[in-house]
Amino acid sequence: MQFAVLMGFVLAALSPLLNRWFGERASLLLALFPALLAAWLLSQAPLVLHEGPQLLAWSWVPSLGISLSFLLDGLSLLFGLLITGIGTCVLVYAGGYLKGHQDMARFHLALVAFMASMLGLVLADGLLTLFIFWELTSITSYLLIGFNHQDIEARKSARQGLFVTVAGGLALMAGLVLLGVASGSWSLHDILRADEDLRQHALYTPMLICLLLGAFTKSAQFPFHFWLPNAMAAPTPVSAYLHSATMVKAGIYLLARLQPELGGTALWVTILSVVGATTMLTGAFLAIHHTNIKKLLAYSTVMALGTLTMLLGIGSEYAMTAFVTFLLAHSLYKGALFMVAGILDHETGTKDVTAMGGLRSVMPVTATIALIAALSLAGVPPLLGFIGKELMLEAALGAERVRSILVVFAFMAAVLTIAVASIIALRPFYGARHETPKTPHEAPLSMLIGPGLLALGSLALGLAPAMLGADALLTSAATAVAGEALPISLSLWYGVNMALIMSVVSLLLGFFLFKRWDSVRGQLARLTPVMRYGPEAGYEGLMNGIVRFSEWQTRLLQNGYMRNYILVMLVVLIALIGNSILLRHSPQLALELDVRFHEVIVVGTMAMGALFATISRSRLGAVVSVGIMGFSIALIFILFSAPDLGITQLLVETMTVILLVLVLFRLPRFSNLSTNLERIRDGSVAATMGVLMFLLIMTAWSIDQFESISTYMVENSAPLAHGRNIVNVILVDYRALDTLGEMFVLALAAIGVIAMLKLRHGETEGRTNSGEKASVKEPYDG
Amino acid sequence: MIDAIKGAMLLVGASFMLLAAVGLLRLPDLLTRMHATTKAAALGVILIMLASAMHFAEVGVVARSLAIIVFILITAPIAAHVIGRAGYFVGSRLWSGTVKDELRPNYDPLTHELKSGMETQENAKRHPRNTDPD
Amino acid sequence: MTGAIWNLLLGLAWVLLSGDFSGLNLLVGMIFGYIALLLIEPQVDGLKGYPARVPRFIGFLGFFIKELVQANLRVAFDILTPPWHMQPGVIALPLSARTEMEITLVANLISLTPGTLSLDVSDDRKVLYIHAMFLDDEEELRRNLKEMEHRALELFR
Amino acid sequence: MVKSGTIILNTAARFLMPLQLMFSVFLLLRGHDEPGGGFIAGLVAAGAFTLYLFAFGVSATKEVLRMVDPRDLIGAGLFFGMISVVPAWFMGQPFLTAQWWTIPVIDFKASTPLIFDIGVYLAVLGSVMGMVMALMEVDKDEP
Amino acid sequence: MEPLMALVIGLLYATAIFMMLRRSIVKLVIGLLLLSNAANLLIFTTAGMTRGAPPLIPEGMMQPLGGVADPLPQAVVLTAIVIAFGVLAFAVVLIRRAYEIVKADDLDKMKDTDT
Amino acid sequence: METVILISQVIMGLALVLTFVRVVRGPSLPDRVVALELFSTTVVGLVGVYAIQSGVSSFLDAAIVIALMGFLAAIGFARFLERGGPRDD
Amino acid sequence: MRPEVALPVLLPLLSGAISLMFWRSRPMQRFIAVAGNVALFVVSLWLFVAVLEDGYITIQMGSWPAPFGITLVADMLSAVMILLTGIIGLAMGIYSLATTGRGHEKFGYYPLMHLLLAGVAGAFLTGDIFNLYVWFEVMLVASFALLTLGGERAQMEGAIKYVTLNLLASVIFLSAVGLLYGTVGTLNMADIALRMDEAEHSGMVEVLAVMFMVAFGIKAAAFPLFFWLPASYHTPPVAVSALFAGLLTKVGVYSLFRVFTLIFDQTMGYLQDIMLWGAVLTMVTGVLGAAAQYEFRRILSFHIVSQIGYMILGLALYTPLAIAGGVFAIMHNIIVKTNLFLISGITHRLQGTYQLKKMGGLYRERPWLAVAFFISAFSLAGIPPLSGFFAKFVLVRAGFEAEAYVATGIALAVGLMTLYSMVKIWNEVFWKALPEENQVPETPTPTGDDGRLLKPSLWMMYLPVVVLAMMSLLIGVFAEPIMLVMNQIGDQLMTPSGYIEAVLGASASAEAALLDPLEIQAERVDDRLEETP
Ligand code: NA
Ligand code: NA
Repeated sequence: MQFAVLMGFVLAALSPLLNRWFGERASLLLALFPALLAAWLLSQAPLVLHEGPQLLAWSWVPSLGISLSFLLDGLSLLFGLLITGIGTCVLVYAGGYLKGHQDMARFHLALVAFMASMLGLVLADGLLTLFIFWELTSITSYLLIGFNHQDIEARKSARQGLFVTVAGGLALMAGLVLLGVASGSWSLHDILRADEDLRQHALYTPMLICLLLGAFTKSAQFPFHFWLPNAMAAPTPVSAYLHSATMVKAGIYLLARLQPELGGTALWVTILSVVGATTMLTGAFLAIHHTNIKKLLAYSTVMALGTLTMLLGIGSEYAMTAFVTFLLAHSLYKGALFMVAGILDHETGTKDVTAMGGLRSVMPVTATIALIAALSLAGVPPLLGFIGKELMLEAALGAERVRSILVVFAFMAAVLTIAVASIIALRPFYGARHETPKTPHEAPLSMLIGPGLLALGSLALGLAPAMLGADALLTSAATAVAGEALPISLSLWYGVNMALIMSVVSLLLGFFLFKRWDSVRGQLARLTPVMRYGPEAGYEGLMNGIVRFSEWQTRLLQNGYMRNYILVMLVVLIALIGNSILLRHSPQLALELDVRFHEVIVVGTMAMGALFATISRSRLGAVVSVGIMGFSIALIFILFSAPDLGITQLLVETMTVILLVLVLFRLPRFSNLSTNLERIRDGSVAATMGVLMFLLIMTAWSIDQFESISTYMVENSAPLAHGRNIVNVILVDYRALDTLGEMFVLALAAIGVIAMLKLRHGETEGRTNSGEKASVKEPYDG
Repeated sequence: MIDAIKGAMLLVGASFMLLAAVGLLRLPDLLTRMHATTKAAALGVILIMLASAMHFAEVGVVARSLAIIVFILITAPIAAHVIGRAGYFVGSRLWSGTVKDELRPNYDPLTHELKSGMETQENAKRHPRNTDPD
Repeated sequence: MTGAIWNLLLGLAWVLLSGDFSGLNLLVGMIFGYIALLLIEPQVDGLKGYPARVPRFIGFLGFFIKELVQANLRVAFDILTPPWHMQPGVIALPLSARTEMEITLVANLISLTPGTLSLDVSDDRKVLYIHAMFLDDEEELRRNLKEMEHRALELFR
Repeated sequence: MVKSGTIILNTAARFLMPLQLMFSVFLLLRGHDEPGGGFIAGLVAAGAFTLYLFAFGVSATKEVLRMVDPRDLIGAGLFFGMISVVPAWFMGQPFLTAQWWTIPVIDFKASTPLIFDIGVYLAVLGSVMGMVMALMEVDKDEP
Repeated sequence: MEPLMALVIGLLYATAIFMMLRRSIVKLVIGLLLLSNAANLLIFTTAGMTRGAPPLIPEGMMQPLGGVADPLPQAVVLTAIVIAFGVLAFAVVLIRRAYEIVKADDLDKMKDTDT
Repeated sequence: METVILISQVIMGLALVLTFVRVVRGPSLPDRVVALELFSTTVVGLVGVYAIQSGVSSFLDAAIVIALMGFLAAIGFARFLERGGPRDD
Repeated sequence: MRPEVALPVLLPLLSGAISLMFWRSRPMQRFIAVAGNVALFVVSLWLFVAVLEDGYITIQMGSWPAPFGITLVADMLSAVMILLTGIIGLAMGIYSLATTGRGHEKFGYYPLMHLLLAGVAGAFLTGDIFNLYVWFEVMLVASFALLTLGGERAQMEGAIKYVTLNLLASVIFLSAVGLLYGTVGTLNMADIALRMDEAEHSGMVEVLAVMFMVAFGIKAAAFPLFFWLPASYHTPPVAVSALFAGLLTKVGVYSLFRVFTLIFDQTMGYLQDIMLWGAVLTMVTGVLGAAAQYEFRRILSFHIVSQIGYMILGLALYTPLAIAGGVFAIMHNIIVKTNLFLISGITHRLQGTYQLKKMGGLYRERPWLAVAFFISAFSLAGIPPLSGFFAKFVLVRAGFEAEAYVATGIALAVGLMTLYSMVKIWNEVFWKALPEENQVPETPTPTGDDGRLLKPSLWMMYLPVVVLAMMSLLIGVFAEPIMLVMNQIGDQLMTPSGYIEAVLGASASAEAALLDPLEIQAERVDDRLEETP
């Protein structure tokens, strides 16, 4: 299995080659991959259904607890089948939809990689493997959403989707690591079987919040839902895939996966129910704003995702059953409807439903498919969607917390959904013909197979769930979600109950709404100014705010004034040293003074030289003082037993003065550029540093705890190193490596100097890479 | 005896150095200051080095002391010449008590030509310049 | 030059032979060497003039030291006593020296003598410009300088 | 601007440079026992050439150096330095272990530290010379 | 001696830093020069200073006669001096070139690469 | 002897101070350079005395180097002036 | 005699010297450049394998026993860093052949590159604190020269800041070494570690620790000491930028790791928090700095700062796992950041600019370049399964285990901001169509720094880019063996007695074991790690 998933990535990488070799047939060829996987998963189904979860262990990074193990149980089987099954349909469909597109290979690459990632996500047993695949879906979906990358909207949408999901991903990572740390295991299988109750753990709340943030962003829950409709910038096959069975369901999958271990607490139930219900209503409400068929569908997806979350929050037996059923039903009809939307777009050249009409005559097959799928969406018997909706309403009615809200929201959502379903299924195909940018024809077969199969699935499973094994599959999935066996069976008829009544009423109201849709839209248009302040505006504001803040911060810190840089560094140093030597500890001073007159003089000229160099208004006067200081230092070295040092200092000082003189020739005189206030500030920093250095030197000198290693050097210089000048022996023998480095330093400096002086622009013509200034400063918009 | 000579040489030598310093400080213009520094200091070093040669009385040390004397005798006048010349040509102010300047009229500051001045003896009288300090 | 080298070699040979490696012994060896060279001078062409140059050199050294000390004292006196007695000025001294080596030697000697400082040589090398501290008796100064130049040039000619 | 170098300085430089160079070699060779060594010697030698540069200018100094560019000196110096590292390896000792050989006829003690010091000498000489010459060269080129 | 040296080295650090905080590039380089001298003296001083006993062994002997000054800081300082020389030479030429290009002895006119 | 040495050191110390005063007072670059030159010569003297005082002749090596190389800085300054550098007073 | 410890330093020194000797011959220099870098790569591999076998390898240079001579030490950390140096050196060597102009070659580009590598290698291997200073200077001066090579205005302006601020750091370093010697009388780091533990004046120990922290902090470009980096790294020729970006700041980070695990471990109680928040602020300010930029290399430069924060975070958390994570971050960043700079060079070659606004269309035109960038950029942002993810994950895990929730949380958020910048580049340079006003000729005439036609050499630019991108990917795929190495580094660094024993011999380490309070802590953490399978 792992091999198969990894093969998916290899296949993705090979897709450019396949496209080159097989041209347009590559789509079909690649579709074999999910098809075979689906077949394999089906073959595994009996095993899972009868013998329980299967763990396929594979190690990867054991020292970090990262394994590539896969866990096959009802839930992952259900998701796996959806991913592969719908994936097959989408690939076939895409072959027709994008026929002749120049970027077909890239599309295949991203789509197959996405498919493999998604499959890895739902099959992963390791917490981190799950996360890795999770992030891979974000990245690959980024590529898919931005497929029309030359269009700025596509780029923006792709980026938005990426940021929202990756931001959530980071929270998820934090949550998963906390989960791993708290449970002591990185394997879902182990965690789910462990006796320990994580709900009591101290880290439960932060962990849960992190995990929920991850799930909610991915699954477009309110208030993170805005990225999903924008992701409609992707080509339709992608939308069909991402929104029906995959991407957005990843968060739902995660919640379902964790429900047995983390669910059921007050926190869980409240958050999931409220967020789910809100999302559901928001999605449904926003859907009817739009005339763009893809947006309509996208918001209805948001609604469905909210519903699923709400069901997980409710957590009852009904809710679990409803969850798996609704999940399956939604995947099937939403996949089909998106593909229909794609066909319409493809054939008519517009996505606006109000611009279409009466297409049933020219594209009857599409119309039929659309009708079946929309009926499922609307929850009309005998379709699977009906069962899902019944169970959903039932679950809402049985909720333990915030029941009234849930019921009201669910009912309203149902009404709106029916309106949406009607709009999609009826508006383009019935009524009068409209002129469209392209003359519509029935779609080619390759584009009809996918939606057709899915619509058929909706119908068949609705009619006979048990017969097709869906019953068993869903039971098994629900069991995995609930964490305990749920002996339920699906049926079209549960008797006349509250749910059925609500269903019927909603059907009527929904159809009524559909009839009045155009005027309702007009009314809603008045809300537009208010709608501007939604979460999306918050996201945009946040991003712009970050950019503005960072520009401000960069101007503040990286301001180009070097003295500020130096000042900051010194203040840090002073603060740290001062804190250590004055506040936390105290300096050690031994003020015994043993000096000779001429020594004081020499030290004095040295000090005066330095001082005069700073205050001199003549730069050459400063250079001469520096020279005096250097000679004084040389003399100090000599007076204190370092002849080699004295000579070197003297020679170096002479050469330095010569270099300074040669260079100063080209430079202007000193000028006073700073204000007195600046001078006082700099002076105090400098003085503080000076005092600290004084204290440190005194302390280090006073400490007399250890014998120096140089005793050995003195003793062995003549006998072992055959040299009587111990300093020279150190330089060329004991510590020759230092000297080796040192001569290279000098050589490097010389090379640098020679190059700097002699290599001029004339000799490096044609290179402009660094000459540019950052003149472009407009805010970034891509 | 030898100690006395050494001591005297040291003291005199050191004193000449001080003299040079005093002269450097007191004398009124660059060129007169250079008179003080070059010779007095050289003499001071010579005396001190002779003392050290006597003190150590070894070939190596004597040779080194003599080397120092020779080097000082070579380098001091060259340095003096170079600085004095540069200082003069870039217009160091001469002391107001300066009585004569036979160079100035023979020097062309544009071409840097320096004539021998054999033919212009009569111009040798120094023309006071308004840049000179009082 | 050959003579000086020979003299040094003979001195060193003396030191080696006598086995006393002190400075004083080297001096002794040099003196004996000089006497030896004095004796064989007529036979060896390369030695022509060397023995005669030595006393001249010693004489010059004495002259120079005398000048040095004398003039130094005069400068010292003027520095240490407040009113200035000096009458500084720049004079042109016609040169007898011709080669670069000679000019340099003369100029440096003049620079080393207190009270005089060589400023520059004219482009035609005929005149040395000298800054002098005491121009109260210019003729005397010129005479002294010429004598020094003469004595110095003698050493090389 | 006054023309650079006078007869006096030129003659003195011509005379002093060999003296200083000789002295630098002296400092180099005895550095292991008395004050001196590669750095000091190299700096003295560089000083000698600097004096010559000041007196005669860059092109004349280049003539004195014949085909030798300061960069050659740097390269040679560094190479010498690296050469002295290696002999120990052939003796199975860690790098930089000093090897001593007595050259029989003149009883001269050659050693890797000496080679190393010579490398230092050349590198220092070449580096300082390179810098000073480059500075003077561009000064000459520019108005 | 060391306390006096410590005091003066403190002063050296202070002057160096003051110079480095100026806007003039020439002052900056002089500041760097002072700073490296201060550090060298620091090493020399902290290890302790000894009069008249250079770490030299008289000819023909295997050990120095009496105690000698610590040679290790001397070697270290020597290395540091030469390194500082190289670095400063580079810095000096750098400011020359910078001035040549920017035509101002003012660091405030050299902030294009930051902003 | 020790006293003599101390006295000479004091004298030369004073000389250093006076020399430094000239560096500060200037007024022009050549004046300062002359002072620098005198400073280095005085250092040679001090080192010579110090060699006698400590009895370590090796210090004379330092004096040799100063005597031979100390004037280079002055030459450098002179070149600076000759090439038209400002006298800075 | 273990030559492999010294050869990574000596070989580039030698090739640098030889290259200088042949400064007149361009072909010779190019040959030596590649040969030398191949040799360096081979010995770095040799050293790595040897350290894998033996744990620690030392060589006492000049046969002088430690602590009297200079010891070169390779532990796992050093070996990994050296291996990376070898890899990056080779990549740069090849890349430079295609990008270096005649003028640059004539004036010492290749010797400078060799010697820079030598300085880096020396810093990684030396066991002596002053010798470390020397190698820092070798590296620094080489970088000065490389930074200014070409002499353009931006280079000079950037270099003034780079030079000054780095010299300030050097002087702080040197002063600290001086005070250190005055305090403990030794320079050998293992010996210092022993003596520091006995030092009676703990105030001085702490002062030394903060001085080293600031000095290395400046070199590493940590907050608020990083100013020199964004001011200069985008100015030199791109190969130089890449080399700097990959290796230079990491030497500062390496030194922090080395010094604070070996010598100043007893001060960590006090300094840990300072370091932790320094690391966090480094990450945040760096990543925000990048968000404000619209020039390819400036974005990358600010990101270096940000990434340094991650590495220091590993040190500040101060557990074996955190150290492992920090080193993982170093390794990952060296490869990825170098590669991003190299890619910026190719894009510049293709479109003649570094301004994002003026670029575009490369996704379609240069798909392989796009793939390489995509991998590197998303690796930098910590997207799995690339190298950056593992670095981030280990740090996050270590952070949570050390209960540093806020800092770890911020580290995660910074990852998102990194993604922001990388996506910005991706969208602008690769996805966006090339702006009309900046249409380059149909077949761009690729030019080197000297303006000559260099079309055939484009593969030399692609080769290292592709290899490095592959490495980022492979590090992710083969994370386990790498993690084993990183864990070994974590263990080695947190038990300094091993290092001390390797340098000074077993008797010294017995002493050290008694004095190692942190060993106990390390064991505690180990136990906790073992509990989790
Ligand atoms: Na001490
Ligand atoms: Na320790």
